Amino acid sequence: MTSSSPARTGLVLSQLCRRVGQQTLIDNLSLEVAPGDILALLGPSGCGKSTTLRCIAGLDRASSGSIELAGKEITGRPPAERNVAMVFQSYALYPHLSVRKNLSLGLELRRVPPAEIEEDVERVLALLQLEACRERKPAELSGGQRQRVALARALLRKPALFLLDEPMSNLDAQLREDLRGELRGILRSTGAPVVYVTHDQHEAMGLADRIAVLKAGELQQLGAAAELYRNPQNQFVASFLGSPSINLLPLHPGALVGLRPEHLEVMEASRPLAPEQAALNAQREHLEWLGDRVISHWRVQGTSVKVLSDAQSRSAALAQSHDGPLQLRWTREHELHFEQASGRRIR
Amino acid sequence: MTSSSPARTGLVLSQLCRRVGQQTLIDNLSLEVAPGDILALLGPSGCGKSTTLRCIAGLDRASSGSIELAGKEITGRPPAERNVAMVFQSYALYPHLSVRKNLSLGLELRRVPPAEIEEDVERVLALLQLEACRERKPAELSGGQRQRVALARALLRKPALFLLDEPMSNLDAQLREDLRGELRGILRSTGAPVVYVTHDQHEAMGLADRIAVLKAGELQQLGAAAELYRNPQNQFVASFLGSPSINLLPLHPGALVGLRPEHLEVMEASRPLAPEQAALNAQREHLEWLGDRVISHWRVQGTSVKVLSDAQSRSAALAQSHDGPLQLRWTREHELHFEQASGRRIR
Amino acid sequence: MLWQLYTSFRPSAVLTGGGRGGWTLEHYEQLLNGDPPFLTYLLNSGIVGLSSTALTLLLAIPCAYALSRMQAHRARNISVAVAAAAAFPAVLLFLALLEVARDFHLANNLLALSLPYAGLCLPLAILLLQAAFRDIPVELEEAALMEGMSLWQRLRWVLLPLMAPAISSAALLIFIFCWNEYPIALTWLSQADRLTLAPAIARIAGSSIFTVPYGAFAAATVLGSAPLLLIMLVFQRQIISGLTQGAIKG
Amino acid sequence: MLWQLYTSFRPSAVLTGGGRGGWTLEHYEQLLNGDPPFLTYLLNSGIVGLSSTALTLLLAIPCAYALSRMQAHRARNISVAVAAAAAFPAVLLFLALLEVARDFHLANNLLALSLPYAGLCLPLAILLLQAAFRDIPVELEEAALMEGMSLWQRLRWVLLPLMAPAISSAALLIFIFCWNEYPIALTWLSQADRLTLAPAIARIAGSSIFTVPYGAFAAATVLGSAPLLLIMLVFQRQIISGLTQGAIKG
Repeated sequence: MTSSSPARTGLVLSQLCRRVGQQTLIDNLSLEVAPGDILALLGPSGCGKSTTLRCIAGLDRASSGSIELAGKEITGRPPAERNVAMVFQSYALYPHLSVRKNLSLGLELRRVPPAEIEEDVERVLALLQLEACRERKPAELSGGQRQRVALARALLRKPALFLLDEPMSNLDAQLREDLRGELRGILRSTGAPVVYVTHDQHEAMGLADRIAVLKAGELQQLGAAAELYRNPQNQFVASFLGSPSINLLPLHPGALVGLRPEHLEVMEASRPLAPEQAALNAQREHLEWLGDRVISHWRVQGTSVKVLSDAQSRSAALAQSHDGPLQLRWTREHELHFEQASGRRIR
Repeated sequence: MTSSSPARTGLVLSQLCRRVGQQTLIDNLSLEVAPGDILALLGPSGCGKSTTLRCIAGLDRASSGSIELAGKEITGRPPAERNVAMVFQSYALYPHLSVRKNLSLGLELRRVPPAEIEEDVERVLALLQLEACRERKPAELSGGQRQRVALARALLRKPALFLLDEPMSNLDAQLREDLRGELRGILRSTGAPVVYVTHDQHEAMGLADRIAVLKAGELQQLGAAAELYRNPQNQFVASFLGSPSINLLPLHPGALVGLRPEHLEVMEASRPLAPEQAALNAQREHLEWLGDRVISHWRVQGTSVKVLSDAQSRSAALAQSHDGPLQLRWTREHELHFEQASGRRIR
Repeated sequence: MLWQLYTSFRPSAVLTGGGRGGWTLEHYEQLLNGDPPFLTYLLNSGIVGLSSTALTLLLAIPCAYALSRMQAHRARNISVAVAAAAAFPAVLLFLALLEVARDFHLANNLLALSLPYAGLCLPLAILLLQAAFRDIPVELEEAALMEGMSLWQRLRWVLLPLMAPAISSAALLIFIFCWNEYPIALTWLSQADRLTLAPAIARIAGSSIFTVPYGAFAAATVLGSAPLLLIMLVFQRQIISGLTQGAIKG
Repeated sequence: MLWQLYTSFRPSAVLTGGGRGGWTLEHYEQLLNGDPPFLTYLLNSGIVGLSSTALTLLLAIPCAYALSRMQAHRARNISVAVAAAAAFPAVLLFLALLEVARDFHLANNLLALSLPYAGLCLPLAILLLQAAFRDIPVELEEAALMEGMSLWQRLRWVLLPLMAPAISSAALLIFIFCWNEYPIALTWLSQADRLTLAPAIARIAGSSIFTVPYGAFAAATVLGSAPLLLIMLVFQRQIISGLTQGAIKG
C-alpha cells in the first residue's frame, strides 16, 4: 500500500538549513517524497515544520542545502516558478471573490483559455461537492467548505507537489476525523508528492504514508506510523506519538523505561507473577471513560502512570473496585529503554 | 467517584430559553450541577453551549426560565453580583498587566486588604506552578501558562460556580491531554459546581463527571460518559461520541443500525457464523495506523464502514492481507437501532 | 448650517435689520451671475480636489505597501518619520511654497496646486493606507504568489479590492482637505477666474468683518458645501459596504 | 525647513540682495524682544492646544466607547453621520462662529477658542478612538465585568491603558491641528497679546507678499515648529511602544 521507495522524480530535500539571526529553524534536514506518497511533518509548535514547508514553497529562503523537485533543482527559484500548490492553515481564500472566481482567477491571469478554465473548475467543484456554493463568497461558507475550496484551488493548478499547512486545524474535531479519509483519497488520486504539516499525531497517522517527526528544527525519526510507534528511536518520538502518552519510569539508574499505557495490566498484588512479566505496586488516583476504553491514573513510586484498558476488561473492573492492594504488570518485551541524559533509545 | 445526585445548593437551570430575533439559541434547557460536580456541555459549534454559559454568567440575557445558584435565583442579576468565575476561550488576560497584577486587580478593586491579597495570590501561584512568571506580561507566557493564569484568576475569586469556555482549545493536542488530569484535580478541589464547555468529546469524557450533549440549543442526553457511549438515546449522540464515529447501516426499512467500529470483526467469508452473530460481505478500502490500533475502511452495500481493531489482532492481520473474500461480523447485542426519520433510538 | 440655509433665502434688507420681507433668490442669482460666475469656483475646487486626490493616492499606495511589507523594525522608524512629517505645520510652509510657485511659474495653475496639496496629504494618506495594508493577512498575498501572480496582479486583483474601503475614506479625506484648503490657495491663486472655493468665499465676505454681505455669504456657503454633502452621500454606500465587509471578515 | 533655519540666521541685508555677511541672531532677538514677545504667542498656542485636546478627548472617549459597544447596525449609521460632520468644511463656519463669539463675548478668550476647536476635532477623534475601542476584544471587558468591576473601573484599569497608543496619537493630531489653525484664530483673536502662533506669524509676514521680512519670518517659523518637533520626539517613545504592544498582541 505504501510506496516508500523515494524516486528521484519526487521531492528531495538535501541538508536543508534555515537560520535567522542566532536561531536555527531548520537543522540539516534531508527528506525524500516519491510521487503519490504523502509525508507528514509532525511536531509541536515551533519545531520548524511550517518553516520547512515555506522553504519548499519558496516563501522562506533556505540558508543552505538544496531542494529538488521532479529532478530539477528549485532551491533559489521564486515561488511562482516552482509549480507547487499550497493549502494554507487560514485557507487564504480571496474574501472579495466568489468561490468560482477564487478558483479561476489564477488560471485566468496565466491566460489559460476560458473554455478550459470553465471545464476544469466545474470538474473540481464536482469532485469536492462544491457545486452548490459556486457563487458564494468565502465568508458565507462553513469551515469544511472553505477547506475544500482551498483544496480545490490547489488541485486546479495540477502542480508537481502539494504542500498542506495544518489544513484541518480550524475545523471541529468530529469534522476533522470525517474529512481525513476523503482528503487522503483526493491527495492520493493526484499522483503528486504531498507534504502535510500537522501537530496532531492522529491526523499524521491517519493520513500519511510516512511521518517525519521534527523537534527544534531537527529530524528525530522518519518512518511509517506503526514503525514510529513500535520502535521509536528516542524518548521524544516515544512521548509524542501515542495517546495517552507513554509512561516513563526511572526503573534503572541513568535510564528511563517507557511503557505504553495499553501494555499495562491491573492485577491483584496477591496473584502470582509470570516469569516474562514485571510488576510495580500502585496507588489508584482516578478514572477517565473514553467510550469503549478507560484510562486509569495511578501513582507509582512518586510518578503518575496511566493505564489504558478496554472498558469491559478485567483491568478496568479492578481499577473501579475498591478492595485490596493492586499492581501494574507488563511483559518485559514491551519495555522501551532510553538513556536519561540524551533521551536516546538504548534497547 | 461520581456524585451525580444534584443538590439544591448547586446550580439549577430550569427551562432556560434564549431567543434572538427568529432564532432559538437555547431551547427549554433544564440542568442541575451539584457542588464538586463537573458538568461538560458538549456539542458541535453553534449548538448553544457557549450561549448557555454566557447566560449563566449573566453576559447574555435569558429570554425565559430561571437560573438558581446556591439556592438563590440569579436570573436577572448583573454578572458582578452572581459570584461566578469564568475562564474564557481566549483567556482574556489583561495584556498590559503582569501576571501578579492580572490576579490581584479584581481583589484590589473590591478593597480586599493587601495582606490577604498577597497571601491568596502567592498561594494560587504556587498551586498552579506559576511562581516563576509572576512579573511577566501575558504576551511573554506560553499557551499553557496563559491558561493557568486565567484559571488562577478564576480560583482567586473563590466563587460559588466555575464556568469554563473551551479553555483548552488554544493549546496543542499533546498539552491538552497532559493538562486534563491536572485541571480536573484543581477544579475538583474547589468544591464548587463546574460547567465546562467543549466541542471535544475526549476532553468532555476525560474531565467531566457528567456530560450534557447539546444540538441546536436542545439537550439531547445527559449522563456519565460511559452511559452516553453505551446507551445513546438518539442517532446524534451515538454519532457525536466515539472516535472513529459509529457506523450507520440501513439494514432494516425505516431504520438505521448503528455499529461501533470496535464491535466489528474482520473474518474470512468461508468461516462459519455463530448464531448470536450477524455478518455482511465487505470490500477493503484502506488502513489507518493509530499506534496500537488500526482503523480499516470497508465498502459495504454502497456505504463506507470503519472497523477499529488492535494492531496485533486477527482482524488487523486480515485487513492487511490480500487474499479471499472477507466479511465484517458483529454480535447482535451490540446493535443500536435508530428510527430513520427522527433519529430516535428504537432498541 | 440650517440657519445659513435660511439666511441665504432672505432679502438683504431684512438681514441688515430694516423691515420684514419674504423669500428671495437674489443672493443665488447674484452669485451665479457674478463675474466670474460662482460655478467657476466650484469647478476649480473640483479640479484641484480630484487631481490632488489622484496624485496623492498614486504616490501613497506604493509607499504604504512597501512600508507594510517591510521588516517591523525598519518600518516603525520610517512610520515615525512620516508621522513627524505629517505633523509639520503647513502654515509655516506658505512662504517657501509661494517662492516655488513664482520661480517655476506655477501660480494660477490649478493642476500645479495639487503638488503642494499632495505633499501635505501624503504623510497622513501613507499612514492610513499602511494600517489598512497591514490588516490584510500576509497569507492572502502568499497564496496569490504561489498561484504565480506578479506584483502588479497581486495588487490589482487581491490587495486593492480589499483596500477599497480604506482607499475610499483616504480619498474622501484628501478631497475634503483640498476643497476646504484656504491659505495656500489664497497665495497661489490671484486671477479671479482661477480661484477655488475657500478664497472665493473669503473674497465675498470682504476684508473687514463689519461689511459682510450676509446673504451672499450664506448662499456661497450653501453652494460650496452642497457638492461635499453630495459626495458624502455617494460615498456613504461605499463606506457602509466597507464596514460590512470588515464585519464579515472579522 | 533647513533653508528656513539657514535664512533665520542671516542678516537682513544679505537676504534682500545687497552684499554678503556672516551669521546673525538679529531676527531671533527682534522676535523675542518684540511687543508682545514671541514667547507669548507660543504660550497662547500651547494653552489653546492643551485645553482643546483635553476637551476633545473628554468628549470623544465616552462617545467612541458607546459607539464601539453598540449594535453594529446602529453604530454604523451614527458613524456615517459623524464622518459626514467631520467632512463639513470648517471654512464655511467662520462667520457663524464669529457671531457666536461676539454674542457671548468670547472673542480674545483663549480657553473659549478651544470650544470651536474641540467641535472641529471631535468627529475625527471619535472615529479614531472608536476604531481603537473596537480592536479591544470584548472578552477582556467581559472578564473585568465578571470580576465585579464597575464601568468606571473597567475604563480606568482595562480599556484606557490598552487605548493609550490610540489616545496618544489622537491627542497629537488634535494638538497639531490647534497649534496650526489659522482662520478661526485670526477672526476670534484681535488683541496682540492674545494671538496664537499662526496669526502671529502671518502678521509678521505682513499683508502684502512683496514686503515680507524674510529673516524674521524664517525665525518665527523655526521657533513655531520647534515645540511641535519636541512634542513629536517625546511622543515618539509613546508611539513606538504603542506599535510594539500591537505587534505582541497580534
